[in-house]
Amino acid sequence: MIYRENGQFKTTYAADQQIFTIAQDKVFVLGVIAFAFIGIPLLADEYMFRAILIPFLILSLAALGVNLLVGYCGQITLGAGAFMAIGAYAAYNFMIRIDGMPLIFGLLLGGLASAGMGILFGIPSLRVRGLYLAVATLAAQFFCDWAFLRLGWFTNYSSSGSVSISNLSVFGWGIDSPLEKYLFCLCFIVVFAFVAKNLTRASIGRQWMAIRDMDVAAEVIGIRPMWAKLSAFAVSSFFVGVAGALWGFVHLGSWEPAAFSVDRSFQLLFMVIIGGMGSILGSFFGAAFIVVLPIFLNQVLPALGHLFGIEISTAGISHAELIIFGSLIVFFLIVEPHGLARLWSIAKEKLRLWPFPH
Amino acid sequence: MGFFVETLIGGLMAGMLYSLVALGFVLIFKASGVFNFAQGAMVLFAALAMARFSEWANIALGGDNLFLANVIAFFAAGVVMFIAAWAIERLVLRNLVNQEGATLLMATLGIAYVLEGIGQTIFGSEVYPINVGMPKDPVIMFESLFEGGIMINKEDFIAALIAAILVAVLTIFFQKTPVGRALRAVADDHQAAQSIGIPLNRTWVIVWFVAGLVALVAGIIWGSKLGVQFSLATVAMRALPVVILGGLTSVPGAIVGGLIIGVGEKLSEVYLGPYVGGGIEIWFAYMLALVFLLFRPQGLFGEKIIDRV
Amino acid sequence: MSRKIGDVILDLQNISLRFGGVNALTDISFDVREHEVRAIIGPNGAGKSSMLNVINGVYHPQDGKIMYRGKERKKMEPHMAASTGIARTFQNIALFKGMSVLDNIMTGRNLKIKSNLLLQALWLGPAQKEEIEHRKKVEEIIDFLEIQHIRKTPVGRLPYGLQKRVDLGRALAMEPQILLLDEPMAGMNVEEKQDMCRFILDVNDQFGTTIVLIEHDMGVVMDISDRVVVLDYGKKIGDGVPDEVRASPEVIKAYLGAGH
Amino acid sequence: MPTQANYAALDGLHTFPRLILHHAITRPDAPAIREKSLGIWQTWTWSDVADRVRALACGLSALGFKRGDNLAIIGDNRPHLYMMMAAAQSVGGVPVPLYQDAVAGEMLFVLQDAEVRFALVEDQEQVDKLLEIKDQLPALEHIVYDDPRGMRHYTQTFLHDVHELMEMGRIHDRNHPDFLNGEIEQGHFDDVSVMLYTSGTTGKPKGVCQTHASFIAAARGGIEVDRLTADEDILSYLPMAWVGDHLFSFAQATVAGFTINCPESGETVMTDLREIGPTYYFAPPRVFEGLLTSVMIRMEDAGKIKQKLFHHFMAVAKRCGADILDGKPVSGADRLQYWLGNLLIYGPLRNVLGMNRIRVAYTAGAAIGPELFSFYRSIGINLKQLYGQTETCAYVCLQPDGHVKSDTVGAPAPGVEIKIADNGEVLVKGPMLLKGYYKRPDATAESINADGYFLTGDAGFLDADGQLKIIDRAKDVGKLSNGGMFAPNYIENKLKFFQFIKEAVCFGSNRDMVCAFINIDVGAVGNWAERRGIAYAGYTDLATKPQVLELIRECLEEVNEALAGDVMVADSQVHRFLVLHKELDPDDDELTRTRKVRRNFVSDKYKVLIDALYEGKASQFIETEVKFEDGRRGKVSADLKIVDARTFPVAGKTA
Repeated sequence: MIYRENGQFKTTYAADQQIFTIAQDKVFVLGVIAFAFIGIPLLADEYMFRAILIPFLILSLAALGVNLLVGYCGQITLGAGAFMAIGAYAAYNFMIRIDGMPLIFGLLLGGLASAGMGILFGIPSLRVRGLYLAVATLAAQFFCDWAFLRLGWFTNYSSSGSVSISNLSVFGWGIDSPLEKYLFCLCFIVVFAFVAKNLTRASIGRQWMAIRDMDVAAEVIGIRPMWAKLSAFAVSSFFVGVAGALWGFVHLGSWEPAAFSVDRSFQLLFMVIIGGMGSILGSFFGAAFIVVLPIFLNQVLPALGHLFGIEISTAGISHAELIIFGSLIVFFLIVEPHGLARLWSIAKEKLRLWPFPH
Repeated sequence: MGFFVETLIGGLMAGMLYSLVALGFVLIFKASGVFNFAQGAMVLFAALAMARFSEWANIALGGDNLFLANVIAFFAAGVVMFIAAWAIERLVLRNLVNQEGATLLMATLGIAYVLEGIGQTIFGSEVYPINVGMPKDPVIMFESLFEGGIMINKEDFIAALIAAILVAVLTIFFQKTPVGRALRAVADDHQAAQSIGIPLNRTWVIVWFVAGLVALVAGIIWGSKLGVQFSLATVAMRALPVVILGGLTSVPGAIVGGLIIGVGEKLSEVYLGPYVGGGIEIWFAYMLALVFLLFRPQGLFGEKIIDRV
Repeated sequence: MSRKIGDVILDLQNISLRFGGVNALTDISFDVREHEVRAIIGPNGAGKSSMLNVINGVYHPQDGKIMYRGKERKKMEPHMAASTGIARTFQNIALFKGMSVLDNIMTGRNLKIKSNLLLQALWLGPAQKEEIEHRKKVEEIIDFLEIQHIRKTPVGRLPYGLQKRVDLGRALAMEPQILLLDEPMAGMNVEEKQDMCRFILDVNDQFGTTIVLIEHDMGVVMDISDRVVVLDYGKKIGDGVPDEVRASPEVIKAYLGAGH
Repeated sequence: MPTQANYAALDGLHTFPRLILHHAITRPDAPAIREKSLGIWQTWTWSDVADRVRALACGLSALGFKRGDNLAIIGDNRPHLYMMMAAAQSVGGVPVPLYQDAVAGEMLFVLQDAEVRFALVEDQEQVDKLLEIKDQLPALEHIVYDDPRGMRHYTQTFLHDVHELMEMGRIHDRNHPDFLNGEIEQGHFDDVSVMLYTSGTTGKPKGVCQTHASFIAAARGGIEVDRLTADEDILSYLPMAWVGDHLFSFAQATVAGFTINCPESGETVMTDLREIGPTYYFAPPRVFEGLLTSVMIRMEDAGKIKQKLFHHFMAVAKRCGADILDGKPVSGADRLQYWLGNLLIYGPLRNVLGMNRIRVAYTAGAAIGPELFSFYRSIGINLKQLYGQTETCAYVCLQPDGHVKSDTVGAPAPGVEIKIADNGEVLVKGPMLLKGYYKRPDATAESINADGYFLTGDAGFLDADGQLKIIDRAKDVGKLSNGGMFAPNYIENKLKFFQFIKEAVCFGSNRDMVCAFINIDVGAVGNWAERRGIAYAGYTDLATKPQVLELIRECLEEVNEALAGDVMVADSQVHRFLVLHKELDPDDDELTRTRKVRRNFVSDKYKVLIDALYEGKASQFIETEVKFEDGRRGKVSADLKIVDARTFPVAGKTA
């Protein structure tokens, strides 16, 4: 309905291969970004930043990473949490052991470390497929849980086992207030989102998808499975690692291995599935859904209880949350196995064809 | 030496329990191609049901006939597991036929959450004892062989025994009974099975029910050992490497895998743990499975995957 | 025809391939000359596909050796075969379902894309320039195969005949020296078959590509191929120009036996 | 790149080659031609075009192409084909575009008649056609092809790749730098610029010779009327041999300097149309009709709400859309509604049809139904009609913005004089007239009368505000006994625009009034009847229902009212009619196979009915033998009511 595509013809390949080939899309996305940078800071309050926006941004980044691996390269992982942990702890160590290490480098180095481990734990993918691989990745999860709990070196032998990082700053600009934290994360996510988009529309992305869709054929046309898979693991882990570092540094401030438990891994996978495999946008939808839902339930359930005059205990609420969350996931998988992103693209197609139904 | 054998046997005992849980996985994977992450939740669910039913039954019976109470509770819990199986088939599986593995796996995670939620809402979320009158006292054996003999926990021993029996029963069930054959047929090829008139939906209910019973047994044993509590749900995580090791589709695989993992864990914990700060058994099991995978991607007894061009 | 057939480019000597106990191929030898259209025919289950899989390294024969351009080819993986200029299509189409026709064919250029991950990640000049160069090539192929109208359609939505064309396009994108075609006309209607024949001949003619193709139905093959190898139950029972082969009693027997 | 210097000598822009050079100098980088090829719209700027035209022209001369030679152009709309026209003109030759879908046999006559020495063809397919008839074409010396695909094994030396030709040209140009300028300078506005063959409905096709002057005049006129700029985009998808395409895609494009866009292939025209979104567009009525039907069909499957929305706003558009387009006063409420509709329905609809950027759209070549016509105008597409023939560069009448009617073909275009002969034939005079028919002075003499008017062969008249109405082929027009003009097809067409009326046959030649046979459209009338709960058994039954007769009478009276509006045809109002008891049917020889009514046959066969009509009877029994699909014969009989339709006083005469 909003689309007016007449006259938007392409006279060069460069124009035909840009990210948004339709002017209306470009405008829309730029609008959203602008709003995120200008509008939201004016509207959101502290709670919004802490409880929703910052977690949403960081987890979107992580989900993006997972999606590159699961959605684009077709390699299931249940160890994403571990790579967040690696990112966080690696960055932590870079920061405390190398003084004067700039924050951004610290975070990126964390990501690189995670990427390295990603390659290591990706090796099984060369031999095993699907569910077997899923379980193999759990190995990474449990190993890291253990390592960061038991091997003192990583936590700089902190007595409590929890580590913390304080007074972050970039170029002498302190990142303390939620707003600053939010903007900091936003910059990261925007950049990384475009990087992800570029990768997926470039040769490497096609290699990943080829491996995902039909690995034998891919190999026959000269794609090296090892390179394709391991690069996917590396890039994915890098994204996830950076997200982990942000999670620890910016969102939590001080954390323990529990912050990156296997539940986190599942959570990230949920985001990808519900958001939509093989869709950049989907990662954001998924993250939003998973972040907002519990908060929403927390607000709504007691209210509902009051309505029917039932006093719901906090335990009761958490159980109810489990039930509702679980059933919602199942519901989603049933009605739209391709995730929210698919719904979105269907809607978009409809708009382009409006007023025609097809 | 004695100590080694002791740990070894301890490992075997623990392994048997892993096998029990692993068995649940294998059953369901065989028949419905679903990698059932909810197995742990089912164990918890079943155990909770068992514990509370026997508690209530006991009160109802005036507390003088624990055995009867347990029997009643067992059947009650069985019924509950059947309902669960039926509901799962009805509400979930039926609607997810022919989806890829990842999707189904997610679904079972969803189911897991629901089961945990419901279980704790109905049966409460504290720690509950299960007392099926397992002897707690250890026995000393083979004094003649090793000085000091070997201390074996009777409970473990019986548990292992039960597990062994269950495995035997299931194996027979699968090989001999028509239902079992039907299940195998379904596992091999849904369409084909349907075309020769095997009702998919019913088979699935049955299989999930059986898996439920297995979970119940596992739940009872673990419960009576450690008490029924939320952490039971995580036992699934412990059993995963077993399945991988044994091969997703093989019952004997689950057993052997269980034993290997059990033993591996105990030995590593005892002989390796101290040097690295302990607590390594979880990941060790996984590493074991992982390393193993690299050499035999389809697991010990799993069918080989050949890709045609 | 302007093209002239060159000398032997690929020489298979005493190839034997076994799966477990089963003998898929037994002591098969034949050669392929540059620029020729070489057909491997035989009833279903004669081992044709296995032969192809041996040539491009999907299967590794237990015995026999493969001489490629005069050098013996040791155990090699499919992607190495690809990098030495061997491309192929598949009997039951193996396209990348999640991708558009354009992207599917673009994957064929993969070996020729040099820019590194970082450049691609940032879509920097060189990476983009490369993308565009290859896009040009791919568009030429699309034009060649007359599939402009489905350029951006996801392959999953295409009818069988067109998918086969895209499959061929993907192989062509590799600019191969040897092109292996696995039953290129299987399951096509007469018109589609004619088109496919035309394309195959055009490829062979315009790009001088050596073509090795498999078919179980003799008719088509005899018209378009220079030399034919006949397999039956994993053994070679005939080899020569179409007319010889057609005349050979053994071949006739095999085909009558197989109910052709 | 041509520079000011080497063409300073060229004064005046009265030939196409000079115009091209003019653009190449004044706006070298403006896009002249686009073609969807290899996935993107490849673009040739005016200087590119000038270069290539130069190369082609020199190439032709290098091959021995002489002033006055004819050069056949056969193929789809391709850039090189258009450039070749200008190239031929540059060296004083005459391009002769042919219909690319014709088979070799059909091309033979034209190629022989025009004695073509050179041909530029699109691809192998066309080459093969020419080779097939080559030995019957002694004159044909060289064939140039645009697309080398599949040509590599053609060894004939008279075949040339177009790029090879251009290469020859460039060399030739280097050796004789001022050759081409000289040639172009010799070019005179009165030279023949193109030869278009009329698809001879009667006898063999005739080659219509048009000069630079006439086509440039025609182009200028059109540009002036519609204020066309150099920024227009047009989609060139109609046959190059058709005068319309030559006017729009060659003459006007070259004069105004706007961009022509060549689609990728036949099956991608619709998508290419959507991408380009032309600002200036032509399509024959059937195309518009096809589009409309597809729109309606696709809307059928839309959801309830969407349908409601659609129909509501369509109603709004019907009410005020056209007026808004014509800048007539419209109530604020309607304007608001229309604005909303434009947002929700019309805009998106135009977008999907690829007509969102259209400033001017034309249709011609056949009568277009008022419904159809007003639909497009109502959703904001400035669709207009024009009138003209090959002999007049398709340029006689244009509908000026703001004065658009569905039943006229517009006012005389700038520089065109129109005269109506006593027999009602339309005569035209102006700069756009043909120079003559190729090698057919006789035909030329017939078609242009003593005072230099061209006889169009169409009967028509100028209505109250000076717009031309074409009513019929002149030869079909008769007279009523009172001398009034009687144009059966005109009335019948008007009647057939009603969905309820399938066929109509009017009588009136040398009679005192006009009467009509009607065939109802079973589908439409059937629906209508069902909605009113009128039960019926088959055509005959339905045709005799009083309610149906009533319905048809209303249609007729509407037509009568319209007719009364024009003095010329006012007397042709239908006084009495009857609805035939059977459908006119080719199997019964009542229609031709192309479903044209065989007037005389019908009037003989149903003499009784005609008599009844004119004797003023109230009803008449009739029985007719019919052939059924399965070949059986049977009889249909009915007692047909004869209905009197109200007639109206002629607008002029009353008061």
